[in-house]
Amino acid sequence: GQGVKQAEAPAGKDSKKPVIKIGYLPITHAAPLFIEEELGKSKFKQFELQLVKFGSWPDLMDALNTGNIQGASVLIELAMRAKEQGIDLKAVALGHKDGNVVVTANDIQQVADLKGKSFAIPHKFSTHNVLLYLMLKQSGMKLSDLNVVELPPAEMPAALAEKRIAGYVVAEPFGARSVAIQKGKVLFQSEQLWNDSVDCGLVLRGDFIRSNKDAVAEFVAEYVKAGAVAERKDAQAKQILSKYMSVEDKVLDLSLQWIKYDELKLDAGSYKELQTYMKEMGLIPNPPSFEDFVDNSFIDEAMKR
Amino acid sequence: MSDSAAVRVLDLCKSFGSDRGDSEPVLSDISFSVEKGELVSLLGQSGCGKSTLLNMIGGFEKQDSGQIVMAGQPAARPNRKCVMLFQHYGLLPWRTVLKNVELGLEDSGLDASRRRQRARDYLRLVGLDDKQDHFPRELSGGMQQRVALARALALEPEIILMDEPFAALDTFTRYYLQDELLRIRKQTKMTIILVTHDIDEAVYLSDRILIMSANPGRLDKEIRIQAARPRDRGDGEFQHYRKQILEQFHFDRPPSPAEYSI
Amino acid sequence: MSDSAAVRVLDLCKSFGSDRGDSEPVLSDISFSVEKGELVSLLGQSGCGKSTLLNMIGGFEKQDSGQIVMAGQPAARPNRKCVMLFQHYGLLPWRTVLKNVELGLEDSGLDASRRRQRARDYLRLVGLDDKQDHFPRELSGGMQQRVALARALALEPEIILMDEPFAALDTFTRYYLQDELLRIRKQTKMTIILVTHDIDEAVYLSDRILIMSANPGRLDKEIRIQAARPRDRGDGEFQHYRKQILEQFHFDRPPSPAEYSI
Amino acid sequence: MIRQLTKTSHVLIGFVLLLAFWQVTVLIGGFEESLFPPPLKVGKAIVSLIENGSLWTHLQVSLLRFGIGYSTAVVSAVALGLTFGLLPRLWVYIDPIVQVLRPVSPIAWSPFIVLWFGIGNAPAIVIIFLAAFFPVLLSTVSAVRKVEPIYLKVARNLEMRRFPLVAKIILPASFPYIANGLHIAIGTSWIFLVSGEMVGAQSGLGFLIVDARNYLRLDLVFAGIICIGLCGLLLDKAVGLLERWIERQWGR
Amino acid sequence: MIRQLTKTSHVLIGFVLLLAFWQVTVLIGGFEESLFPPPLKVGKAIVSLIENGSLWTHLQVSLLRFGIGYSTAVVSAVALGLTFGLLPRLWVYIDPIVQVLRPVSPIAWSPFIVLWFGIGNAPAIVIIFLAAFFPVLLSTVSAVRKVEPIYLKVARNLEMRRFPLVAKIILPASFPYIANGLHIAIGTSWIFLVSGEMVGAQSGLGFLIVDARNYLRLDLVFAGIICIGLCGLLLDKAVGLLERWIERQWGR
Ligand SMILES: Nc1ncnc2c1ncn2[C@@H]1O[C@H](COP(=O)(O)OP(=O)(O)OP(=O)(O)O)[C@@H](O)[C@H]1O
Ligand SMILES: Nc1ncnc2c1ncn2[C@@H]1O[C@H](COP(=O)(O)OP(=O)(O)OP(=O)(O)O)[C@@H](O)[C@H]1O
Ligand SMILES: [Mg+2]
Ligand SMILES: [Mg+2]
Repeated sequence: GQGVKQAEAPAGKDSKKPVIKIGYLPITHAAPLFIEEELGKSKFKQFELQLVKFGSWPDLMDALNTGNIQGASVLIELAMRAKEQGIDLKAVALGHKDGNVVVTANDIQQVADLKGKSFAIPHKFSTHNVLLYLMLKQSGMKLSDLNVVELPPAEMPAALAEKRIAGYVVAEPFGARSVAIQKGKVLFQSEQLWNDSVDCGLVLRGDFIRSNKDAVAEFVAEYVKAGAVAERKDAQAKQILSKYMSVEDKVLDLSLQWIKYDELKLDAGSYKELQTYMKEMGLIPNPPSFEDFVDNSFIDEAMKR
Repeated sequence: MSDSAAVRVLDLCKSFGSDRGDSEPVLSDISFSVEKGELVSLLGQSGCGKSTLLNMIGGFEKQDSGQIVMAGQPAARPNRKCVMLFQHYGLLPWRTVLKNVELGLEDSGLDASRRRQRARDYLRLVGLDDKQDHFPRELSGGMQQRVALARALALEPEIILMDEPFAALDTFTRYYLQDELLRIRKQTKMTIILVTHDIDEAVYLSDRILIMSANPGRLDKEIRIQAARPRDRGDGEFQHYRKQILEQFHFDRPPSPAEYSI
Repeated sequence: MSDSAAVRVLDLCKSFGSDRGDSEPVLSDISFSVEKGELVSLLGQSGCGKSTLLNMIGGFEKQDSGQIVMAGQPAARPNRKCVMLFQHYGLLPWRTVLKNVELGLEDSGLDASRRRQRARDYLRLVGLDDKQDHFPRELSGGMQQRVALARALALEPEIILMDEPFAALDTFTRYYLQDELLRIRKQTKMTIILVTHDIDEAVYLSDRILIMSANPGRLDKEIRIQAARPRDRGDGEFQHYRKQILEQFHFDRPPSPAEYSI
Repeated sequence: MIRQLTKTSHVLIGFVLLLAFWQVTVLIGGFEESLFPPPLKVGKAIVSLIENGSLWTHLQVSLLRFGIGYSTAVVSAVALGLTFGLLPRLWVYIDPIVQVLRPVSPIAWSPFIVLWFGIGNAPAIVIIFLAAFFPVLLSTVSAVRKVEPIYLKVARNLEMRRFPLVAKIILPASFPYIANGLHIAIGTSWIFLVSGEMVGAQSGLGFLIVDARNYLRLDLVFAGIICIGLCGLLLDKAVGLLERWIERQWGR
Repeated sequence: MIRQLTKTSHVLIGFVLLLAFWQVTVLIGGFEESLFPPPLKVGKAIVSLIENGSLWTHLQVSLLRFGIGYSTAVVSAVALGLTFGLLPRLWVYIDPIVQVLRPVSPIAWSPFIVLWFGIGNAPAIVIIFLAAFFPVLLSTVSAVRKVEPIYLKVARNLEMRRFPLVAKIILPASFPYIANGLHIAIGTSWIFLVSGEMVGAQSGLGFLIVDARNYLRLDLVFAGIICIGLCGLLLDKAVGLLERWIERQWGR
C-alpha cells in the first residue's frame, strides 16, 4: 500500500489531475464503481478516483447537491428530483440492469394477499416505489390499498422476519438477505414488472463535466469496462465486491444472480417510460427532459472504443 | 438505681473511624442518669461529643460499648417515646405548619378530625395556632423551632432531646423561647435533655448541668442548680453558678490561645 | 461636626420594594457619627435593619435619602479604606488561607515576596501563621473568622465593619475571639462598627452602643459604656448596663408573645 | 404585566436579530436558494403547512408519541430510581450496566428496535423513552441519596414504615433534583424525536423533516426545524411551570 | 485497595448479569442469529475487530474528532457563557435564540451542515460541537448567576477590576456548576458521535456501526455499541477525574 502512494504523489502534483469524488452506498448495484476503482487505482491518466461511502440516500444527496462530491451512484429518480429542484446534475450511465426483487413473507402467495398490510420501500424517489406501483397496477390495486412505509434498507430483513411488514422491494443485497435466511421469498423479479427497468445511475455534476471533459471521458470508459468485468461474476469480481461490501458469500451469490451489468446506457425509451410512471404516480409533475438530464455522449464514445 | 430514672446511661464509649483508617475515641465512659421530669443540660465546647451522645440516647447512633436504659428497658432504635428536636428544626418544607405537626400522628390510628384537633391543640400551646396554614419557610427561626416543639409534643413522648435548640436565634428570641420552654414544661411535666454551649442558657433552664470536656468526650462535673424559678440572669446567685462553670472550663485548660481548639 | 469623625451618618432613609409592589420603609432618619478609633455596636432584634444600615455604610447598598460621610468625603461605593467582615466570613474556598489574605494585596503594586510577607504578618497577628497552607474548610468557624479578619487587616483600612461576626460560634470560642478582637484593636487603633444582637457582646466590647428598634428601623438610644477594660461579665457594673439595655427593649414593647416578632 | 411585555419584546428582538443574521448569510454567502432557503421562503413554507393543516396533524402525532414515550419513561425511571436509591446494595450491580448503555445513541439501537418493536409509532416511542429514561433514572437515584439525613432521622423517630417513608418524605424531599432530571430529559428526548420518526413512521414532525429532505425541499426542512425548536421550548417551559406548580403545592 | 477490588467485582457481576440476560433473551425469543446475535458471536466480532486493527483505527479517529469538537465547544461556550452571564442585558436577547436552537436534533441540521462544512471530518466535529455547546453555554450562564453574592461583595470591597474579578472570583466560584455542565455535555455529545459520523465519514465508531448495519452484520453493530458504551463511560470517568483534580487544586 505505502509504496504505491509514495510513487503516486509526485505524479499527482505535476499534472494536477482532477479528483473525482463519487458517492455510493454499499450495495450490489454499485459494483462497477468498486471494480473500476479496484482495478484502475493509480492507473488513470486524466483523473484520480475517490469513492466516498455513505450510510443513507439523504446523506449522499446532501453531499452531491452541495458539490462536496462530484458524482454518485444513486437512485436515478432521486437525481431527477434534484435536477428538477435546480441542481445541475447529468446522468452519464446506469449502475446496472434488473436485479431488484419484490420480497414477501413466505405466506404471501399473490399480490392480493398484501392488501391492508405494511410494505416497505427505501425511498419515495426510487425504482422500487415504481416497481411496487406497477405490481399493484397489474393486480388492479392502488398504492393506498396497502400501508407503504419508507424504511432504511438495513432494517427491512429484520422487519420482515418479525412480520412487522409483509414484504419489501429494495436494492440488493437486502432482498437476498431475507431469502438466504428463509424468512422471505421472491414474489417478482423486476423484469417481470418492468422490462429493462432503470434503477441506479451514475450521475455527475454538470459544472464538473463541462470543465473536465477528458477526465470524465476516461472515467466513463473505465466504468463501462468495469461493468463488463462485473458481469463476468467470477471469483475476481466477487472478491472485489466482498471487499467493498463484506456480506456473506451466500447472499452475494444470490443477489448477483439477479443483476446484469452489461448494457449500462440509459436509453431514451426507458427514460420516457420512467418519466411517464413518475407523472402517473405524482412524484415529479415535470420530470426533466431526456436531453436536459441524460448525457450519453461519454458512454457512446466509450462503447465505440 | 431507682425506677424513677427516665434515662440511665452506663459506661458509654464511642469512636469514629477517621479518614486514615484508625478510629478516634469521641466519647469515653459516660455514665449518668436523668430522673423523670428533670431538665438536664449537657454543656461543652464544640466537638466534645455532645451531639454524638444525644444521638446515641435517641437511638440514632450505635454505641461501641456501654448501655442506655430507658424506663427500665434497653434502648436500641429511635422511637416515639423519646423525641429529638434538631438544631435546624427538621421541619418538612413541603408541608404546612399544621401538616408538619400532624406528621407524627398520621399512622397512629387516630381519625383525621381528631388528629387535626390534637395538632391544633399543641400549636395553640406553643402560641402558633394562627400560623397553621403557613409553610415553614414563611416563619422566622424562632417560630420554626416552636413548630418543631409542637410536633414533638403532639406525640406525647416521655422524653424530649434537644440539640442546641436556640443556638441559631437572636438573643431576644432566645430569651423568649427559653421562657416558653419552661412554661410548656411546667404544663406537660416532660423529661428534657438539652445540649448547649451557652453557659447562661444552661444555668437559666436546667435542674442539673453535666459539663463535658473533649478529646475524648467525658463528663467532668455535675452541677445542680438550686436557684428558685423564675431565675434572673442578673442576680448574684446566677452569676455565682456562671462563674463556677467558667472556672471549670478555665481549670481544665491553660489560657494559651492555641489550646482553645477553636 | 468635628473633623475627628471617621463616619458620619445623616438622616438616612431606606425602603425595600415588597412583593406586592409597595415599598416598605426599613430604615428611617438614622443619624449618628463614629469617632476615629472608636468601637461602636449596633444592637437590635432580627429584622430591624442592622445589616442594611451596615451595608449602606460599606457602600454595598444605596440609600434612598440622607448622607454618609467618611473622613470628610461622601461615601458612594465600596472601597479598601472601609472593609466589611461578613457573618459567613466570605473566604474563598478555592484559595489557601495565605492566598485568601493575599487577595486584597494582589493588584496593589506590591511585589510577590513583600505581599507574602505582609499576609504572613497579619496571619501571625491573628495567631494563625501555622495554618497558612490550609484551605478554609479545614478550619473551624472561629479560625475562619480570624482569617477573614487578617484579610481585612492586611488592607490596613481605616474602618472595619462587622456583621454579627461571632454569632455562628460557640460561647467559648466567642469569648476568646472577643478578647482577640480587643487585643488586635489595641495594636492597630482601628475604627470598628459592629452589628450584634447579643447584649453581653455589645456591653463587653463597645465604647458606645446604638440601640435600634424595628418597623421601621430607627435609633432608639445611645449608651456609652464607661466600664474599665478588661471588663468582667459577672461584675455589678456590667450587669447594670445589661439591665439598662434589657429594660430599653421591654420598655418598647408589651410582654405579649405575639408582639415579639420572632 | 409590564414585565411580561418587556420579556416578550426581548424575545421578539432576539428573533428579529436571528432572521436578519440568516438573511444576511444567504445574501453574502450567495447560496443556492434550494440549498439554503432564505427566511421569506421558509415563512411561506410554514404558512402553507399551516394552511393545508398538515403541520397540525404532524404536531399532534409527534406530541402524542412524545407524551407516551416521555411519561412512561418518567414513571418507570422514577419508580426504579426510588427503588435503586433505597437499595444501594442492588444499585452497585446495576450502575455499571446503566453507565455503559447510556452513552449509546438510540440511532445505533435502531436495527434492534425494529426487530423488537416493529415500525411506525412503536420505535419512535421507544427511542424517546430511551432518551428520557436514563437521565431521569440517574437523577432520581442520586436525588434519593441526597435527601437530607435530618428528614430521615425525623422519620425514624416517628417509627415510619417503608411506604409512608417513601411517599411522605423521600419523594417530596428529592423532588427538586428529580425535577431537574425531568427537565434535562425533556430536552434530550425531544431532540431524539427526529431520530425516532425516521424508523418507518409516516407522520410527525421528525417525519416531516426526513420527508422534506427526501423531497429536497429544504424550506420545509427549515420549517420543521423551527417547529421542533419552538415546541421544544414550549415543552421545556411547560415542564418548568408544572415543576413550579408542584413546588408551590409543597410550599417552596 | 480492597475497596477498588470490591468495586471491580460489582462491575464484573453487573456485566455477567447483563450477558446472562442477553443470552436468555436470544434463547427464549428464538431470534434469528443474524438479526439478534448472541453474546458469543458479538464477542468473536469484537475479537476480530481488535485483531485486524480496525477497532483501534476507528476508535482513534472518533476520539480525535470528539476531542476537537468537544474541546472547542467547551472553550467557546465557557467564554461566551462568562460574557453573557456578566452581561444579563445582552443575554435576554440571546436566550430565546438559544432556547429555540437547542432542542433541534443535529440530524435535522445535517443538510445545512453538509452545505457549510462539507463531508468527512468537519460535519462530525460540528455535530459534536453543537451537541456539547448548548449545555455548556447554558450551565455556564446560570453558574455565573449563581455565584454567591458574598464573593462579589468581597471583590467590590477590594476594588477589583473586571478581569481579575472574572479570573479570581467568578470562574473558580462558578466552576462546580460549569463542571456539571461539562459532565452533562460529554454524555450528550458522545451520543451524537454516531449521527456525526453518518455524514460522509469513512471511519470512526459511528461509521463502523452505520456501515455494519448496511452490511447486515448486526454482530458488528453490537460490537460497535459496546465500544461506544465503554468509551462513553471512560470519557465520563475521565472528565470526573479531571473535575476532581481541579477541585482538589482549589481545595474543595
Ligand atoms: N459521623 C462521624 N464520623 C466521624 N467523626 C465524627 C462523626 N460525627 C462526629 N464526629 C466527630 O466526633 C466529635 C464530636 O462530634 P459532635 O458533633 O458530637 O460534637 P458536638 O459537641 O456536638 O459539637 P458542636 O457543638 O460543634 O455541635 C467531633 O470531633 C467530630 O469530628
Ligand atoms: N434586598 C432586600 N429586599 C427586600 N427586603 C429586604 C432586603 N434586605 C433586607 N430586607 C428587609 O429589610 C429588613 C431589615 O433587614 P436586615 O437584614 O437589615 O435586618 P437585620 O437587623 O440585619 O436582621 P438579622 O439580625 O436577622 O440579620 C427586613 O425586614 C428584611 O426583610
Ligand atoms: Mg453538635
Ligand atoms: Mg443581619
